[in-house]
Amino acid sequence: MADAYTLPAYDPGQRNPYLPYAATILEVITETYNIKSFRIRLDDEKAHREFAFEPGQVGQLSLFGVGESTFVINSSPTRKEYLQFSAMRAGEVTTALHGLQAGDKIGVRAPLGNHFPYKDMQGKDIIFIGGGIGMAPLRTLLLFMLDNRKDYGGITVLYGAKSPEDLSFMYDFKEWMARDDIKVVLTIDKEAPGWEHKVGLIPNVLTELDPGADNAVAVTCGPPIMIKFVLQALKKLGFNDEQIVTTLEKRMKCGIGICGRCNIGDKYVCIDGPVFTQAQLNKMANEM
Amino acid sequence: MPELTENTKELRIVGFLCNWCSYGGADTAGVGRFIQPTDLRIIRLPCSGRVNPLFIIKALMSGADGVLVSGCHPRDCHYAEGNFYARRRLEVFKHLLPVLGIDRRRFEYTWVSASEGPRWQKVVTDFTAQIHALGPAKFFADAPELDFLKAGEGVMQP
Amino acid sequence: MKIGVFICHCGSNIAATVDVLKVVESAKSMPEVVYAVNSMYTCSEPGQQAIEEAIKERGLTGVVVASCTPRMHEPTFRRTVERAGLNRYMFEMANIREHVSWVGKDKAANTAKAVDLVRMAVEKLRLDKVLIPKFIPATRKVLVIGGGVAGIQAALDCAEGGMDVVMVESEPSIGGKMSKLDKTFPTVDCSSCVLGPRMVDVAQNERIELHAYSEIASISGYVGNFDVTIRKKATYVDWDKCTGCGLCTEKCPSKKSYDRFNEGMGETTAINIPFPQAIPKKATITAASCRLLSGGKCGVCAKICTSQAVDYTQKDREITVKVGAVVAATGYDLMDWTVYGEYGAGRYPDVITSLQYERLLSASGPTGGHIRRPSDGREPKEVVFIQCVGSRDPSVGRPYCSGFCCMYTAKQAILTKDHIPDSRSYVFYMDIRSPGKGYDEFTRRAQEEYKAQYIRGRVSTVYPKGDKLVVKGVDTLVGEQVELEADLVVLAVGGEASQNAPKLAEKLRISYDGYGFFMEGHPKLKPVETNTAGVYLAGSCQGLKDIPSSVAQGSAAAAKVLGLLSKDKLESDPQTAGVDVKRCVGCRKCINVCPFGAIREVDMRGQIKAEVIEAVCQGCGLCTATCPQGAVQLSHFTDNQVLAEVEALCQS
Amino acid sequence: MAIHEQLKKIILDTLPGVECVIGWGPGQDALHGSPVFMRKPEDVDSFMDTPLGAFGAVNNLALFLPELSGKKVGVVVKGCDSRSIVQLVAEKLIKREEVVIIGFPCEGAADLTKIEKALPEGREAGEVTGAAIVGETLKLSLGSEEISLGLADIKADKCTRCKTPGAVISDAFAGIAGKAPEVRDEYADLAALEAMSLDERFKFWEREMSRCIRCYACRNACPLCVCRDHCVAGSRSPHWITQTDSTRDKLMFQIIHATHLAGRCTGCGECQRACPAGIPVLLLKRTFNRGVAEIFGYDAGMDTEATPPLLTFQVEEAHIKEREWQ
Amino acid sequence: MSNKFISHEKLRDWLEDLSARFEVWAPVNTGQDAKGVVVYRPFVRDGALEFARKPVESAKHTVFPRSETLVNFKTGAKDGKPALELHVPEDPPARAVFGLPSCDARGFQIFDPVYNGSGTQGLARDNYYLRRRNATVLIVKACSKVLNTCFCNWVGGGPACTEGADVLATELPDGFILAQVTARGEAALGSALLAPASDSQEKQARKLHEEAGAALCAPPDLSASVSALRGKFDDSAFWEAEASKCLSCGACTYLCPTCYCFNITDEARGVLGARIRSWDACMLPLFTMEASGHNPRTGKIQRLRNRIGHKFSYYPSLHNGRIACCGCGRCIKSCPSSVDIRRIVTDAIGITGTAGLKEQKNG
Repeated sequence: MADAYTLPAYDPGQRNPYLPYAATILEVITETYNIKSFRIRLDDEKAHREFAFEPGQVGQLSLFGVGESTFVINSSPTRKEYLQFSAMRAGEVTTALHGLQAGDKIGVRAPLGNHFPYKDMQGKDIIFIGGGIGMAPLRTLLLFMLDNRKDYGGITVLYGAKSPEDLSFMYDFKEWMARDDIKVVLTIDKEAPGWEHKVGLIPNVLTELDPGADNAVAVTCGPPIMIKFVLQALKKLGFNDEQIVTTLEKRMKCGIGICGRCNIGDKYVCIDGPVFTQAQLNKMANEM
Repeated sequence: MPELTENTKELRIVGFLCNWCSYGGADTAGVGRFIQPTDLRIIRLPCSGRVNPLFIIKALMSGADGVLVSGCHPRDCHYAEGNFYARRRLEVFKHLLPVLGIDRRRFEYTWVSASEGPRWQKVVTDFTAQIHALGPAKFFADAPELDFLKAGEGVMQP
Repeated sequence: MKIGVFICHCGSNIAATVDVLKVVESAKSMPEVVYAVNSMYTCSEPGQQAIEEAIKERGLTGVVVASCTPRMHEPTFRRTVERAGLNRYMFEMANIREHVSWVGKDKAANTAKAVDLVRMAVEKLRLDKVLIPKFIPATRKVLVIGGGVAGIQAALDCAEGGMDVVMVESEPSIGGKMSKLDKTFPTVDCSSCVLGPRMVDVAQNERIELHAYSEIASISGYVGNFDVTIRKKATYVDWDKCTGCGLCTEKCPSKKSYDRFNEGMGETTAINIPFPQAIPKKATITAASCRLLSGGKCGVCAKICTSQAVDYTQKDREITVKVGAVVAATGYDLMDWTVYGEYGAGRYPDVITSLQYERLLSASGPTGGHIRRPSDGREPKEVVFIQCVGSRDPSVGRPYCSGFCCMYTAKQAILTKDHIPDSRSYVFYMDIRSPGKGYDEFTRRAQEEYKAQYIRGRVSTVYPKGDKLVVKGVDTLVGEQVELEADLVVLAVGGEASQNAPKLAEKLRISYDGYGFFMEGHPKLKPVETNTAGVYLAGSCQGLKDIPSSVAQGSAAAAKVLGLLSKDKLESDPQTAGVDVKRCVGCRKCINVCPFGAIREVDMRGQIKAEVIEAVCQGCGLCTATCPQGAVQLSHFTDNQVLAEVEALCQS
Repeated sequence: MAIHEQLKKIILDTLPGVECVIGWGPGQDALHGSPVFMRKPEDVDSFMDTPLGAFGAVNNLALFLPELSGKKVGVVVKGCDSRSIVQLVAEKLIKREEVVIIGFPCEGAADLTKIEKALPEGREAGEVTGAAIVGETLKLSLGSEEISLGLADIKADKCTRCKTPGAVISDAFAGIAGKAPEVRDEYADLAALEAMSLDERFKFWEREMSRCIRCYACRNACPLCVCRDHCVAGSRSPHWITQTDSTRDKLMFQIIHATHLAGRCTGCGECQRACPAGIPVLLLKRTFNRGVAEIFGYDAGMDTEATPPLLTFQVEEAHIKEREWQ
Repeated sequence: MSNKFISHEKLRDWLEDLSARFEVWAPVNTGQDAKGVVVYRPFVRDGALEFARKPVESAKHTVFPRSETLVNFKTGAKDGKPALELHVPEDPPARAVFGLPSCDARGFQIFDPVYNGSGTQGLARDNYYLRRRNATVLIVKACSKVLNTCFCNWVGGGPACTEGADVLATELPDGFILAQVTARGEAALGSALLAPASDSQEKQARKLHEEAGAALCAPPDLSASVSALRGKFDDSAFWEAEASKCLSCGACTYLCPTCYCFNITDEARGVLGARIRSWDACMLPLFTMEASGHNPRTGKIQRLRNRIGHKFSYYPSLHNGRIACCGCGRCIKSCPSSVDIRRIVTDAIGITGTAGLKEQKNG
């Protein structure tokens, strides 16, 4: 037959990308009134040991009977005892997730998506700028860098939220602030009793910090309005769009570039992202 | 009052009762030991006005053989007006059943007050007899769309 | 969720006809159930302790108890789970006693039914949400609408309880119908002597702010937080300056004004004070009769007033007050008696209403307490009373009994004899309705002691004959035609709902019945509440009643207000409806049907959204059944919960 | 002047005061009209410029009004379309003052399924290459073939029972409104279904609904389905229907749709027209329309002041025999 | 290998014969009369097969079901502790689809690279699709006539195009001539009921193919669509004009042979449940609605832009210029508002495409 078309083959041996790993929740950490972190371990010990991911990759957490939702794996690939995900209560899945306790079963499909270009960042100064739940994706990269500290230059972490009650990962920050090889700045929007750190909006504090743009990369994640002003501030500080890395959130279902809903023009956030440089984003369709 | 024979196979009858009158009436019937057929199970709602007529068809299409709604007598609604709205909605909804091919006697609505234990007994007994006379409903009973419930037939995964 | 299920034996009440252990076994395979156990008496001390321990030891996050009716022990078990640290709303009951073990004989069937009910409760519980009651601040002030005896009583009792009161009365003086009465039954004591001091108390009480000659323009808000706009009608007299000396009323040249207080039995001046005991005792100008205000020349009253209180330029004005509760005590109207053409009502001057007769009897009335016929001023000797004029008469749309006419007719017959010893009274009646303390004795006294002649039957016609009126009727007891020649005919006109009642009800968002009487919350158990939180009823606006009943309701309404506002903040039952604003399209259907006005329209960034006022929501769920897209959901009775219950029943 | 020329003049006069005027223009072929949004005077040229003219003005343009609320728009309406507007106004879903309603004496609109049915066996409407109305016939070309159909035979059923050929309300009217025809809706379509046994009726729906592809064109074509973007068809809270390809759930959605329209539906039939699978979904709505007419004597879309009967009540209901059972 | 022939009289015998090895699907009139709606249904001997009128729906669901179970699960407790079991449904039976038009078969070729994990370099292949795709034989029926909404020739197809077909069937007055196209087609043709086709039958078939092709207007050049639509992305006036009349329903996408988007939802009753994949549509607002309430494609304008953009710009830019449309015209034919994808694309490119049939006279 003269037909040149080859039908893609069906390989039953390949792992089914829709089948979650069964996992058990080890610990639930209440971060804020609407954010909880979940530390989970795959039930299949071998699968857990062999589970490999890169900082910035995401996973789909499953609540059977409710559905799936996408979260960044915010533990570090260098620390393997558990996978950590943090969820802000918003929709059906996150609400159900917030009802879970240690010992409960959960499904996880991971790793999905691309990751932070951590190799390209080697030898550079890194400034992390996180707002609210946006600290989660930064956390994984930061933990990874701290475990490979010598590969990177100066590390500055700027993290802010509305009020002290809205700050997550305070257990980490306590530890990080005690270190002398990174600089940590916390800020809140308005004065609060007992607050010993900065007060002010993140973009303003960033401008005040004035991290040098030379040989530096800014990694930022947070609510859209914060990102908008952080980008302006970074531009003023001399960062070009190649030096700014961010990670996007979109409604996802399959997580493997098929189901069709997370596209921005011809880019799929679930496979081409979620990590993008600002330069990449500038080239993409205006449909965020 | 029609009597049901002891060995008649039970049918599935769903009752939507308002909390204040009819649920109380069913309680009163219980306190008075007014024996009733066992087919009917009661879903407690605050008011007959809470009954979305779609609950009725949902029950019938999910496998119920009969649906009964009971609320406070008109003018006695705990919430003043709920049963007035219910009356209109349920009455209109009745028209749909025969067009779908469902015998309209599979659904009735009525009023039972919290004091009317004997009346509740009669309502349940008569309605159950009415449904038994119609026999089991067959709507979508073995529809393939419920296949997704057949867990365990596929390949068990680690 | 970790669910624990507790199946109660209730001694043998349940266990005799339900296989409790089988139910326990079945419960163990239900979704999210991690613990299931039987219990001899779950509601007992050890039974409740077992629940508390299981919650703590097994980390339960939800509890199902299968036992008796939730109408009995739901509050009990909610407290139990709360003691163990659970939210009290993470609890469901399955009624396997009243609805199963007590009404079914077949143990196997009962057991299967009990399992279904437990499964249903589990499925419902899985979708329960933690609910936390909200506290809303409340204004500790009450609005009393109507200054009749019921309103006065409510206002005084509220003030006595430490509550600030705003009283609004549409007439220039408070006092209501009672102030027009001469004497009251069955004690025949002087009406104004009883009421007068209470009216003075209202005027003098520092907690009571009185707005007479005023109306409710609008009411918005909800329980604890009503915003009331009061329209103060123009009196053309600055009441702050008016001393009530009455000089103006003596000099006013326009003396042919209709005398409302005296029911038209006399005439009054354009500027007047309705009666000597009026509260407030201030003058009011009836614009239509005033020569100056109707376009002529005059100005006498302004000239004569020593305190320069007269102000012909005055306009209606509106003031706003914030209150936490409202008592409606708007009383009643006499029905339109002129529909009885056969009685000559409205055509023959000597056919009068009972209330007009009161004014003739009253020492403060137009005749100084002497009974004189309106036509010629002659003292009547033969007086015929016709009862049930506008009561118990479906032909005029008044099938109900007004309740007080039998009694006041008896009183008027007695008073007639007192005033005119050689007079004779005849009373046409249908039945004598006199239940009440000393009431029946009183009607008997009228007949036996005062020789009023009671004739059981209806009057067919009244027509004039010379200076007399011929009353034709039938005595049904003897079955004969009766024809009497009377000097005066008094019609015992029944009451009807106040003409403005429906309008006010709409402002208050309360219901009214087919006659216009306000609907109480429950005919037996909530006689002074309405279905609108924070709005109460007193007196005849809820249904016709006599003075003692009106006063009792006034006090009852006051007790309700004092109870409601005893704290600065009101706790609201969290089992209310809520709107998912992401799904609401602002179609307003829920707003239209809510019986309590608990849903309002809000503008959210240019889009209309519904919003539930939690404090007002009573949790009926009508909105949830109405919203096409399910954006309004009633907590703990959500669509998903009912659907889960349906599926739980139908799948098995 | 022909009606459509008069309409064009009215549209041109209306345009300066409005965002746009919605009317009918050409569709993909000779048989299809299509909504056209006229914003500039030159847009008006294509108004009704189709072989079928007013007879091809099938779309109910009231559909677009709620999404345009806040803007003043003009809309050309058939009598049935105007009823949708009346109903939208009565339910305060649009503001009367934001709509300029342009009516005309409608003589009925085409039903494409009837045209297809009238074609010889095996032929379909998509083969039509040309059309023209000559007197009371529609002349169709299918390639070289010519076929004539009587207009009366291919008129939509709703037109044959229409009581409001002119607009119920309008701000401008082209031509002269004829007298309301003396027709009675006998619900012959329902009667045909009701002639079947209960079992047959159920099988009928099972068979018809099995074709449903869950595209929700029925819903999105309904001028009264204003919550279509938040529809329970796709929600999980509430979770009335699953996303499975299940006939049961497909029928359930139609029942939900009909129930939500009970006492509101004006019978415009757009749901059924829009259905690509040719399912007679209007029948369910008409079941309620008939019931509502029987119980409340109410016809939706006739009075902007009316309250839909299921959003109100009477303490004593004249036509509900609630105690008939027990 | 020579072509086969099956007479109309024996067609059902052959399909029945096929049914022993395949679950056979074919177009069936499911309506109440001769002009009832034609859709694909599993073959039953007394079914109302119809080949004269084009099926209203595409054959997409024969390989990509409207809903399918991805994972069955059983939750609940074991020994007082939460437990979880997961199961994957077994392989579906082999299928043969008889009588689908060429455009429907070509549609699957749009699916293939995506479901073969093109975006993940094959790391995440969709086995649910692939196993059905490989187990399905497509017996395309060449179109003997074309409709005024057909434009397969614009996008590289034609009434008798063999792309995507395993067997090409052509209906002659007395039966079908069957030509094997792929190796997989052989499995369907191994039946004693089939006779060899005669030369004159072959000739007749070729003539029919030519005639049908000739009825279509000459195709415009769509090669500029990728850049043209990219350029129009921010032209809101353009999209508003094109989308005003759109109802934002899912008819176009669900009827489309190439629209491949889906949703994943869980359904559960008690402790049992399933994770289900069901068709979804970018024309529906909930498709991209995020939990926060934010929707990157708020209105029908953005949604229509995505549908057109995906087919004529995004997909081709990712898949060697192949347009993700097979020109079946169903989205136009069944659109309640007559939204015409041909016009939007040609408008965007700035060319005039003569839509429809050669003999057509619009307006």
